[in-house]
Parts: sequence; C-alpha cells; structure tokens
Amino acid sequence: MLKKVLIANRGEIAMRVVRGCAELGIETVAVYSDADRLAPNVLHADEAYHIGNPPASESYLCGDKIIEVALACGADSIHPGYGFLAENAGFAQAVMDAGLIWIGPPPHAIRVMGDKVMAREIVAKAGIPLIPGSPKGLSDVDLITTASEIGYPILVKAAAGGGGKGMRIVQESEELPNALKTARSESKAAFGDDRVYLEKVIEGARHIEIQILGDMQGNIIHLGERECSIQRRHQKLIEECPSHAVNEDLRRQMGEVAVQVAKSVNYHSAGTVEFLLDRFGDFYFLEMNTRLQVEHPVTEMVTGVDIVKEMLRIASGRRMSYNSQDEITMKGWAIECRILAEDPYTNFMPSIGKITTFEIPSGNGVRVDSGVYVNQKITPYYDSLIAKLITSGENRPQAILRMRRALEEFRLAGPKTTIPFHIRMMNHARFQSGKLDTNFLENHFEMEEKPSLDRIKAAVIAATLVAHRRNKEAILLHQRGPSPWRLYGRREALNRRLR
Amino acid sequence: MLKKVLIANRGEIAMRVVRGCAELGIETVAVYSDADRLAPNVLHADEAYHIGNPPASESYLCGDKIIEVALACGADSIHPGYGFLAENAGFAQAVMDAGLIWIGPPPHAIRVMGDKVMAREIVAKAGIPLIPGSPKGLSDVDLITTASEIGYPILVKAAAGGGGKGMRIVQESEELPNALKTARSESKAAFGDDRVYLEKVIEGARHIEIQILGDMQGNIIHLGERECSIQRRHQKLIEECPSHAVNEDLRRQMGEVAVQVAKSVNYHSAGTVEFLLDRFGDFYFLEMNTRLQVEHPVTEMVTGVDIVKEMLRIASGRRMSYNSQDEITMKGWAIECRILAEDPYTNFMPSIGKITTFEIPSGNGVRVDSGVYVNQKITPYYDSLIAKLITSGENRPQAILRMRRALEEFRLAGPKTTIPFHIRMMNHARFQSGKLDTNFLENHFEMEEKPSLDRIKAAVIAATLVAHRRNKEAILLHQRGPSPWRLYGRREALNRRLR
Amino acid sequence: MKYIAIIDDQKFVVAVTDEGIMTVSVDDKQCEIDFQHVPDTRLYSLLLNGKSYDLDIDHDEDTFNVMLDGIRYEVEVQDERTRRLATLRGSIGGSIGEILIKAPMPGVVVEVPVKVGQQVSQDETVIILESMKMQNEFKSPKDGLVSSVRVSEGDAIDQKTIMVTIS
Amino acid sequence: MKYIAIIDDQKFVVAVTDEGIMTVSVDDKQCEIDFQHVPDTRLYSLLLNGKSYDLDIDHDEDTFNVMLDGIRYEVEVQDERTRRLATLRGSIGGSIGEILIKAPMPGVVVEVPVKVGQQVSQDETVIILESMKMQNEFKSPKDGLVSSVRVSEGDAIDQKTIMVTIS
Repeated sequence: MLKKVLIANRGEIAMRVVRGCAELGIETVAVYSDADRLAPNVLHADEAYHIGNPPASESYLCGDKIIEVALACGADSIHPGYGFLAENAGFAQAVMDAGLIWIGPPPHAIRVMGDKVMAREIVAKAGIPLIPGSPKGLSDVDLITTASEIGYPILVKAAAGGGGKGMRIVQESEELPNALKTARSESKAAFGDDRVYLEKVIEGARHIEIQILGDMQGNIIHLGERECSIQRRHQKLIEECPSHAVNEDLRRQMGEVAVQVAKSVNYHSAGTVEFLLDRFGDFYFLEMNTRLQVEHPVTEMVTGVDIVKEMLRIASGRRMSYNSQDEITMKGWAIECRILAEDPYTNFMPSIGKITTFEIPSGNGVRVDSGVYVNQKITPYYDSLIAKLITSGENRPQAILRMRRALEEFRLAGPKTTIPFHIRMMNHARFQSGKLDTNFLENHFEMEEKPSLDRIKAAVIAATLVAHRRNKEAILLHQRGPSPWRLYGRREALNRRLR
Repeated sequence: MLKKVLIANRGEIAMRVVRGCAELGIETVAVYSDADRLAPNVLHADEAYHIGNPPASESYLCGDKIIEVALACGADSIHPGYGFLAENAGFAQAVMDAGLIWIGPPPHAIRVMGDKVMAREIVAKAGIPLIPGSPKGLSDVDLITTASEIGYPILVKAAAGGGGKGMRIVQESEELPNALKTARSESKAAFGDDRVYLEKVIEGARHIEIQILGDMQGNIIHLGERECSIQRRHQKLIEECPSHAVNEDLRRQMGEVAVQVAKSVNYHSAGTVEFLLDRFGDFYFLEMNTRLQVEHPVTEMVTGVDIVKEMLRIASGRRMSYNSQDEITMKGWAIECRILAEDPYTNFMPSIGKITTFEIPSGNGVRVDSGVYVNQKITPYYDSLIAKLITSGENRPQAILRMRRALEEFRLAGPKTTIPFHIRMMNHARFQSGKLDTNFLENHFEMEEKPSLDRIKAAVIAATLVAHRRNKEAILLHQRGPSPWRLYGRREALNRRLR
Repeated sequence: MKYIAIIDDQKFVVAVTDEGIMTVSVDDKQCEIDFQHVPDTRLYSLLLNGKSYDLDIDHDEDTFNVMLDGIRYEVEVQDERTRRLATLRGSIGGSIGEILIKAPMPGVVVEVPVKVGQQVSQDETVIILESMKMQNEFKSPKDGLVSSVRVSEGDAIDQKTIMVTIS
Repeated sequence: MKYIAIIDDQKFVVAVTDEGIMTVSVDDKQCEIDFQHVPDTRLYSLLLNGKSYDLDIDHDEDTFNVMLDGIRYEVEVQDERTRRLATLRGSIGGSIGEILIKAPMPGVVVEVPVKVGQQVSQDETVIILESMKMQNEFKSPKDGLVSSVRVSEGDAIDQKTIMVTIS
C-alpha cells in the first residue's frame, strides 16, 4: 500500500483525501499557500509545507515546486484532488518521471479526454452517440458558418475546458461574436488555451453522468449514475444519486457505454462519463472527467463504495475491492447541495469576508465535506465552494426533507451563501416531483419568495432588540455600572447560579 | 400523521427527536429547565416552554406540568426520549388519559418490563432462558442466604432499575452487606424504590441486545443485534452493530426469542431485549428496555431504518414501513462511542465546566448526535453524555479506523471527556480483534499509554511558546506598542493582505 | 422606547419598555417574548409567543442582517430621533442622482467597455471583474452618462473600490 | 529566554529567541518551527520540522493542558527565575503533609463514613458525592489521620469545596 501521500490541493477536497488516507493508515502531506496556513487540511495532515503566495499560479499550480516538496519529504505519491493540476497530463507525467506514484488515471487518458474535440473523435469511433457540433480550433469566421448549419440555440465551449469555464450559451446569431470573444478570454485565463468549439443545445435535457472505477489489472466497473441537472451558467449546484429519470434498464445501458468509453483510453482510477439525456430517453456523450469529482459523495452514500479509498488502493497497484459489476448495489437516495460563497439574492455574486459562525448540521443521514474554519477569510483567490452538504434517505422524498432540515440547521455566518437558494429548491414543487432539466433555473425558478409574517415579525423584533441594546449600551458608557441588558429575560438570576 | 409533538426531554435525544419530526414535517415543542434555555433542541424546535428549575425533579420529571404545557400549546402527542419519564408507566397512562398520544409502548408493557422481577417471571413462562437469581423484595438476611446458594461472583440489581443505577458486583460474601446498602440507597434516590434482587455473574459473557419494532396492527419485527460489551460499572461506553460474535443463524434465534418476549406483553413502538451471550453461544434474557435507546443509531446505520421516524409513524396508528422480517437487511458495520464529560485519566470522574470549543467531525460515514453548544456549561444536574459519535464502514476494521480518524478530528475543549479513552480503545489490539466481554475494561485495559516522543515534544514546545507569549505580553503591558507576537511566523505580513 | 423597523416595503412600529421586565409590542400588539444572546457569538434566541426562533444577527449602522432558518432578512431600525433626522436630511440633501458602482469583492478588472462621457442605457454592461475564477458583469442600473471611470483593465482592486460612476 | 518544561517525569530545556525570526531549541537541538494562533480561540497550529500538530491549549498559572489528537498532556512550564523561586519556596516551606480532599465538581454529599480524629488507611473511602446521577467515592491517598470534616450528609456543595482533610 502507499505510505505517504502528498495532496496537491486545498479546501474540502484536500480534507476529503486527508480523511481517506487516515482511514487507511496512510500518512499525509499538505501543501499550502499563505492564504491557507490554518486550513483544516493543513492542521489535520501529518506534515505541511508552504509553497507560495495566495494566487494559484504562484502556489497550487506550481507543479515543479510541489514535486520538489514531495521528493524532499519522502512522499511516495501525489493525489491532485480536482481542479488545479488534476487534469494536467504534463503534471501527471512529471510526477511519474520523478519516481512518484500518480493517484489518478494514465496521462494519455487525461490528454485525450482533456481535449474535448479529440475526445469526441475517439468516442465517435467507438460508435457512441454524440451531440452535433463543430471541430476544434476553427476561426471565428468558420465557427459562425458552422453555427448556422447546426442551428440555434448553440453552446460555445473551451477545447481545454471543464467546470463551466469558457462556456457560453448563444440564443441567436447576433450574439455569437461576443460570446466567442468572452469564451476565448476566459479559457485563455483559466487554461492558457483559447481554442473553442460549438455544440448544439438539446432542450429539456438532463445532465446525467456515470461514475467509473478501474484498476491497473484492466477491470472497469461503473457505480451507477448521478443527476446534475440543477446548474447555473453550467456550474452544478445540486446533484443526486440515483436519477429520477433512470431506471434499471437505462442504467445498465448508460453504464455499459460509459465503461466502453473508459476502456477506449485504457482508463484506471476514478473518472466520470457525462451524458445529456433527452426527453425521449436517448443519451449523448458530453465529455469524460478524468478525476475525482466534486459530487462523488452522493455515489458513496448510495453504493457504500468509498471512492477515495479505492483510488488510493488502485494507485498502489492493487485490484479494486470489487470483483465484478454485480457486487455494486444501490440502496436509498442521496442529494448534495453545494454551499457556495455567493449571494443568491443578487444573481449569485461572489461574496467574500470572514466566516464568523460555522456550525455544521449532523444526525442521521447527514454528511458535510468542508475545508473551512471559523475566522477564516473567504478570499477572491480560489473558487467559492465553502462546503458540500449531503443527505441520504431511503428514498428521494426522505433525502429532500432531510436536506431541508439540515440546511435550516446549518449556521454559517460571514459571507453570503447559497443556503437560502437550496432551501427554496427543496421546497419547490417541481423539484420535488423530479421534473428536472438543465434549464430548470432559467425556466422554473425565482429566488424571491414571500416569507411568512411570523418570521418577518421575529426578524423585526430581534433586530429592534439588538438596536435597543446598542442604544442602552451607548448611554451606559457614560453612566458606568452593570448593563441592564444582563437583567433581561426572566431567568438570568438562576442562570448565574450555573455559571 | 401526528401534527405537533412535545418532546419531554433534553440534550442529544431531544435534538434527535426534533430532527426526526422535522424530516416528517411534524411540528415540535421543546420544554426546558433554566439550565437549558439555549440548548440546540430549544433553538431548533418550533416552540419552546419553560418548565422549571435545573434539578430534574423540578422540571423534566414533572409529568403533570409537562402534560399541562402539551395541552395548552395544542400538541397532540408526547415523545419521552430515554431516561426521565420514558419508562414511567404512570406518566404514559396520564398522557393517554389527557387525550394525548403517547409515543412509546403500552403502559402495561412498561410496567411489567420495568419491574425486573415481574419481567423475569413473564419471560420464564414463555420458556426463555434466564440467569439464575433471587426473587424480588427479599430482606438483606434472605438475600445473603440466597447468594450463597447461587454462588459468587454475584450481581446486586435494583428491582426498578436501569442504566446501571443501583447495580453492584460482589466478588465474595463479606462485601455483600455493604453492596446491598449502597444499591438500595442509589435505587431509592434514582427511582424512589429500594427493592433489590440478585443475579449470578456469567463470566466472559458479552452483552448482546436485539432492537425490536412493533406496530399497533400486531406486527413485530427485529432489526438485528447490537453488541454493548464495553461497559464500565454497567454503563455502556461503546456499542456496535452487528456483533462480532453473532452469525446469521444465532441472529435468527436471538431475534425470534426477542420478538417472542415483545409479544408476551403485546408490545408496540421501539424497544430492546437485552441478553448475555456466554462463551458457548448460549444466551440468557437480561431485561427489556421499553423505550428508544441511547445506542439506537448504530442499528440505523446498518439497517437503513430510521427508528425515530418509525416510532412517530407507529404512534400515529399507521403500520410500520416494513411488511415482514425479510425486508430488513444489514449492510456494513457501525460503531458508537459515547463522548461523556468524564475524565478517563482519573477513573472517569465527572467533569463540569464551560464548553469552549465544539467542532464535530464529519465526512464519509461519520454521524454525530449531540445537544450541546459552545459556551454551554456542563452542569451536575444531568447525566454526563455530551455527544454520540457514530461511524460506519463496509466492515468492522473500516468502521474502527474511521472512528479513530473522527475521534482525532473532534475538537471539544472545556470539560474533560472520554475521547482519549475511545482513541485508546480503537488502537487496542484485543478490541480490534473483536474479543469482547463485559469485563473487558477490568481485565484487558489500561488508560496509561506512553505517547510518542514526537508528540510530547510538540506539546512541550507549544506550551512553552504560549507561556513565552504570556511573559512578553505582561512586559508589554508596561511598554505599550504592538505585540511582538504579531510578528511571529514567517508569513504574517502576507496574511495581513488578506484580512 | 419606540422604533420603526422597515423590511422590504413593510413598516412596523416596535415599542420596547424595560422597567423591571421587558415588554415588547408590535404595531400596538403586546408580545410575550424571551430574548437571549449566546455569549461571544452573533447568535440569539427569541421565544415569541412560545414560538422559537434561532437567529444570527449582523449589523452595520442601522441595517440589520438577520439570518433565520437559512433565510436572510434585511431590517432597517430607526428610533424616533434618528428617523426625524433622516427625514430632514432626505428633504434637504435630496438625491444628486449619481450612482457609484463599487466592487463587492476584491478582483481583477477584465474589461471596461465604457468611456467617460459615454451615454449608457439601463442594464448595459459597464465593467467586467474577475473573482473566484468567475467573470462578473456589472450593469448600469439606469439610463445615464458615465461621469467617471476609475479603474483600468488588469487592475487588481480592493473590495468597495469605486469602479465607475453614472450620473 | 530559557524555559524548563516538565511533563510527567520528563524534563526539557526549551530556549526561545525572538530577535527577528523566532527560533526554538529543545535540549540544545534547534527546531524548525512555525507556530500560529487561531484568533479568538484556544487553538494553535504548530509545524515542527514539517510535522503538523493541531493543539488546544488551556492554562492555569504555570500548568498547561495541551490537547493533541484527542490526548491530553499536562505540561508545567517554568522560566529560570520562577524556577529558582519555586526551588527556594520548596526547600523553605517544605511539605506540611496535610492533604485537602476537594470536590472536583458541584454535587450532593451522600455519605461521610469518617469522623475527625479517625485513623484512615490508604484507599479507604472518606466521602461519597453524587453528581450527574452517579455516586463517586473519594478515597484517602495515604495512611493518616482525619484532621477535619467540613461537610455533612445532604449538603449541596460547590466545586472546589474542601470536604475532608487528612494529615
């Protein structure tokens, strides 16, 4: 087995890998930028080394420096998490060239699937259905011509992209030139590559993805599907496992296709094959993500498979813990809400600031994956993910009701977060009925909601009493003596007895 | 279904019931003593009413007052949790007489099983094996005679007892008179009843209990076993589901006997039948607990059944969610550690004080049931349970390793707790091998352990630096100016940029 | 003491007296309350006619951000004196009509598609700022004239920096 | 500055200098450290030669309770000056040999099985206190004489109340 893993990441996913390693008795090494010295993954890892300034380009993206740290501290392997260097085939190769174990798929698979156009070519050869689109690297002029052939609405995507970066939806031809410009600029900034391509928009489709697990002995299985249709600007917000739209038969079909895709690049480790599923039950290959995904916990909850531990096991050269597809069974339902530092009341504007309260919900069927701490400052340097809240239950309604309970229990103050958005969604009749598609938010969702008069009154009274207290204290600054505030409430005197 | 449940309890179990109700859309009413005004169950319930002073006899044991509150606020039912009034048949009857629903078993079942001697008689009639013992209510003189017939070691137990109160183990005859005295006095204090009885000690036995679920339609099933052999002075400290000593066949046998016991008193709601399992695979009836138990979560983790929700459902008059024993399947392994305000380094002496840090572990397979908050004072009025930490995994080793990880992640400061004890247990070779019995702690466990020199040095340096800081600050109080402490560490200047 | 609390467009008159036991009335209706602060936190517990509310309250001058069951409420609280002053100030100062577009977070300016003196219409993008790996477009809240542009492409700016003004 | 840190029976000499960058040596061996305090908490992070330790530190005079990975370490820290004083005090004051048995928590006295002037042997129960629904027996730590009994059965007593003294 592996002895010491360097985790080349930060935040919740770094903490997730620390936990997985700890549960296997593997030592962990954290690397951190100046912004993350006191992050939980740094505190809970066995060792920790500083690698640079807050901007990712000066720390978490410095592959050479990270490999240097790994060699210096005697780590035998590197886990990249997601984002940063996770899908950088050059980095994966460099890790292996340095004599370290890369805890991820083969560089060749990363390279092929990372180039969305190359990926389409390989997959098409295997006879797997694709969404109509353009080849890569065309000029703006050629893309505009191709677009009119495919028809609108159309999607502009970064050839090197992922996670919604450099992606734009275009409704009509006039908007295309501007969209191309923005997409190229975002892609250039994010991936150093401004090539883009086009894809037809399939309306009313769901985003369904299949989790793959493969080992170096050539075994590849799938762990069923996840539904990630609740998205905003192609950023997933809510994910679930299984999907309301997938039955046993469709799961087998999609699973087999996904395994075929993985086999086409001799895949091993964890990975995800993404599909669009249209209203007629036909599905189209979107892309393969050659890494651990943000939403992997929902699959863990339903299958009982610990995906991170399997990745570690596989990277050490062992067979995965499952001998065949039959050993994978799904039980119950799980939902994940991404708690982001974004303000749902002002169009999901990023929100920064110090986390002043952070009390996570728990109890039956509740899991929180996070990597923040009280007093931490949410900075503009990294993505806005604060925590992932996952609930499971015997069926979908139970998981939803439990999620609502857990969201209301979550006490997170400081930056504005997406918690109110998620509460609104859990109460949304159409969401509850499972009628999802990737345009759900645009077509069926409004953030505004009239709160109950009871709650408004409670908020009004509480705010007034805090104001009243402040007034009193201001007066008392001159008068001295004990604050009359201490005398409020009926039971202060008794409470004092207990102090 | 029920509309509004009053929860006649405090702490983690009150919070557990609040959560169960919230997940079924049922409103909740908290009652609180002066010590608990800011407890999570009070804050998270829909309504909350004050019922008295901190001592339980002036609040949580005041059945009349609690029924009055329930009627006044329009609750339709009362959940008693465990302890306090949970096994008080008179209270259960009074609740029903007031026109409210009692979320628990029939008063008759509580009465019979609550009298340990009557329970033994009923169960013996059904042909279920019993541990040799004395009848109830004998005088000290008669008990001393009976004891010599049964043979030592022998157990003195309170006729009205439960939870280890009024229970004493006696190794030889000279100790018996004193033990009888203490047991009678504890039992009198706890239950207002000083009758005791004797029971032969079965050496090397395990404590195995079967979770029962029954509805008012007469269906009774079991949810498999729990092993609770890790006890100290008959207080359970660690519980697991399933048991290392129970195979499919034994589970079926014990399950059938337990169902038979439950049927003998026309049981419904959740309950537990406790057995001793000796080294030869023979088991003996101990007692039946006619309530939800502290350790119910481990069964929930392994069977997927939400026991609290089932209790609510059954109390409303519906059938339970399971039509037959076959629908109950066990998957994986779960362990619970009771985090108590007791100091394992000084013989588990209760520890009080303000909770200054309370950050619970989370992540895959970790559940925390607690009812405390930062700044809460642990008082001497109630039991010492701060939180229950539950982990699950695909098998026992995984659950143990995950527990160790979660225990190390738990940040709980203020009162001393049993966390160090549990860490020691998770690292204990004999515990890991599953060779448990109810005398494990006496025979195989030492709290002292030599910590690694690395950790000792870290503790020494950290303590010295805090002392150094304090010295510096004392000097600076005279000198004014910024604390040089702020200049420590290499990256303060950069960190400032981020503030 | 009398306070005016405003939430969205609703206005409430809250009267607080605290001789002996504190009493509170809202729009002249007496409430039974028990209000407690969790020491060293921003957390409060309000029992209002028996109902239990768990609140996180942050404030900035007279604006209170109240989080309750995961939902945020913005409450403006004025006592009679500050209210009179505010009304006075409002009627004297009036609105100059200049709008400041400030950065809600630190970030890097990606593009400034407008120039000083340019006419812009409502919802026209006036600046694009990158933060947390996302590009955010800031739009003019009204038809108007760009009266100043205070940042340039590539600038790394702090929170609350005024980027553009519209008059 | 030089400190003596004592843990169980082990003694360490810790030297701290903080001109410019802080350096620490233990028993003359230089350590590479980075020590940080999480603001407003009792939590600290120590990176010691690359190893990461997450600590919760509470102190009472010169005794530091350090929680590390769930285990508690009791460290006594003395600087050279206080150490000299302590040695001095120790040699002058000596041990009177009286032991105070204090209540570690509030509770109710259930039984006092000893009387003033009574001879007790080591591990003999001198008091039974009930707290948190449990009865706790307090035993004499040595053979001796009960020099005072300061509580009676049924007394509700506070934490740190002296219950019995043994000389």
